[in-house]
Amino acid sequence: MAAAFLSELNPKLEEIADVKTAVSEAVINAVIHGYGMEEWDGPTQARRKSAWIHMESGLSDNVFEVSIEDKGCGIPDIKTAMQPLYTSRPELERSGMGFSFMEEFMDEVKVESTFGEGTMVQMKKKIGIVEQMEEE
Amino acid sequence: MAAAFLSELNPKLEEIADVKTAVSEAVINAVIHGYGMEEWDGPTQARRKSAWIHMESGLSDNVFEVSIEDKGCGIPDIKTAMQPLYTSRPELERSGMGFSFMEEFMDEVKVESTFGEGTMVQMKKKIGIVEQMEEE
Amino acid sequence: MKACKKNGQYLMIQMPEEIDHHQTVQIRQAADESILEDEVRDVIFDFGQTRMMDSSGIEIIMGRYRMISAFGGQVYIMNADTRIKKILFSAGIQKIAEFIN
Amino acid sequence: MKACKKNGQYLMIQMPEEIDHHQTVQIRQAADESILEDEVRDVIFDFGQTRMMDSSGIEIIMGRYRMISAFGGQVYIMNADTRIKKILFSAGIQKIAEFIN
Ligand SMILES: Nc1ncnc2c1ncn2[C@@H]1O[C@H](COP(=O)(O)OP(=O)(O)O)[C@@H](O)[C@H]1O
Ligand SMILES: Nc1ncnc2c1ncn2[C@@H]1O[C@H](COP(=O)(O)OP(=O)(O)O)[C@@H](O)[C@H]1O
Repeated sequence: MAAAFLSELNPKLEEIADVKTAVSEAVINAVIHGYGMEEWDGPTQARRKSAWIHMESGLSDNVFEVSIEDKGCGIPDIKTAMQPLYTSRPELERSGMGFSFMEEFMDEVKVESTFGEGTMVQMKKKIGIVEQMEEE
Repeated sequence: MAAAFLSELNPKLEEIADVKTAVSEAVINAVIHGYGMEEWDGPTQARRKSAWIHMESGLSDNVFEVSIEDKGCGIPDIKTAMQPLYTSRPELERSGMGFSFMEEFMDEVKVESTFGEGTMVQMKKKIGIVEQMEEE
Repeated sequence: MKACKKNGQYLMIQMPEEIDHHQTVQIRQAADESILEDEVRDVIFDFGQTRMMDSSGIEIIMGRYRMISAFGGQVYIMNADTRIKKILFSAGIQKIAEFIN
Repeated sequence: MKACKKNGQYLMIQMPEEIDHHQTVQIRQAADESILEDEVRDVIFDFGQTRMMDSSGIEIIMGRYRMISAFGGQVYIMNADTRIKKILFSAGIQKIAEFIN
């Protein structure tokens, strides 16, 4: 989805990969941590549970914005959660680098979460800055 | 995003590719037809315009659902638009197969659109049906 | 582009694992340059690595066909798996391209 | 799995173009089977085709390292481009894996 927007702006290939990586981290976090889907034992249980992710992404003024929202378990302590290498699920082979990668690849990352209610990650990145400056 | 959900259900690889294809068609339609971004001449113009896509996807009762919504130009005649090979943009090398692929790969496709206001595509697909039957 | 190899009059295009609009924009640019500058006659699309494809995969084949068929060129499709073949057939690509193996 | 090749004691894992959680689930399964059943000692990850990677790429390397280092095995990383190298370094992978070329 992100790539669809960005490719129209002739961004650097790196920028597309950056955005894809950051979005991928946030979405998989919603699925694995928010809804704990790694534990759903396949279709049988999926029949009894449900999980929704809300994603909004857009472009204005050369800034690509995306927000990823889940109605999962929420994060009790955002500051701890965002520390590099921190993971609440080491048993799942999680690296704890998800938030670090989002911050590394995007210009801005904001996390809002209410424990027991859900999480929203909002990210921004300027795209195609080089061309912009050349044109001015 | 779709793949993140689906991979937790041990679906057939085909099912993931089906969903990815259908979502890819709907998103690129929003970008190209809805917002006409193929004509935005890069970052300069992007600074003056904006484009937003709203995507919601979820899983309940083994059914994967996704909706893709834009606030772009809308479709004047949905019936014509959904015909195989119909495209309003042959000059862009569009195949006119977007809606056909969505219908081929998903179990259900619903399109709502108001000319001048935007378009919403809703799609559903049952996932992992084989396992579900075996388990019963 | 790394994905294009020229062998005499052939242009061989290695298609990516996932073919969507974004990928085809790049392939198209590189392919068209090659077709025009090097006067390539035939184009071979190698789908050996491809697992997912949307309709932009159809577009890129049809577009190249239009460019080269006027000069007697031919489009070939190689190594497409069952799934990709099904997609290509559902769009009628067999009418304009020859499937090899 | 097609992406794994065994050469003597080495397991060579061909990483995909885009590495995300979904892709690594599959690679992990195949790799672990191979490591356990065939008593592979060293693992080589070939990133030659990889253009995009999220943190699941880190996880799969660290996990395999944990499995094989106990038995004296070593993890190697091959053909990573500048971008992928930067990502791997930012997670400290150079401390547990050797970069070849
Ligand atoms: N959407 C979410 N819902 C609930 N918890 C989350 C969510 N996203 C992240 N977390 C928490 O933050 C921690 C750190 O996340 P991250 O840096 O991505 O590392 P990892 O995913 O590898 O654990 C997770 O282990 C989890 O406890
Ligand atoms: N989100 C959208 N907003 C406006 N028009 C659309 C949208 N999606 C599809 N259309 C219209 O429907 C037509 C058919 O779409 P499709 O079957 O996907 O073929 P193609 O994208 O190759 O033109 C498009 O050419 C366009 O006119």
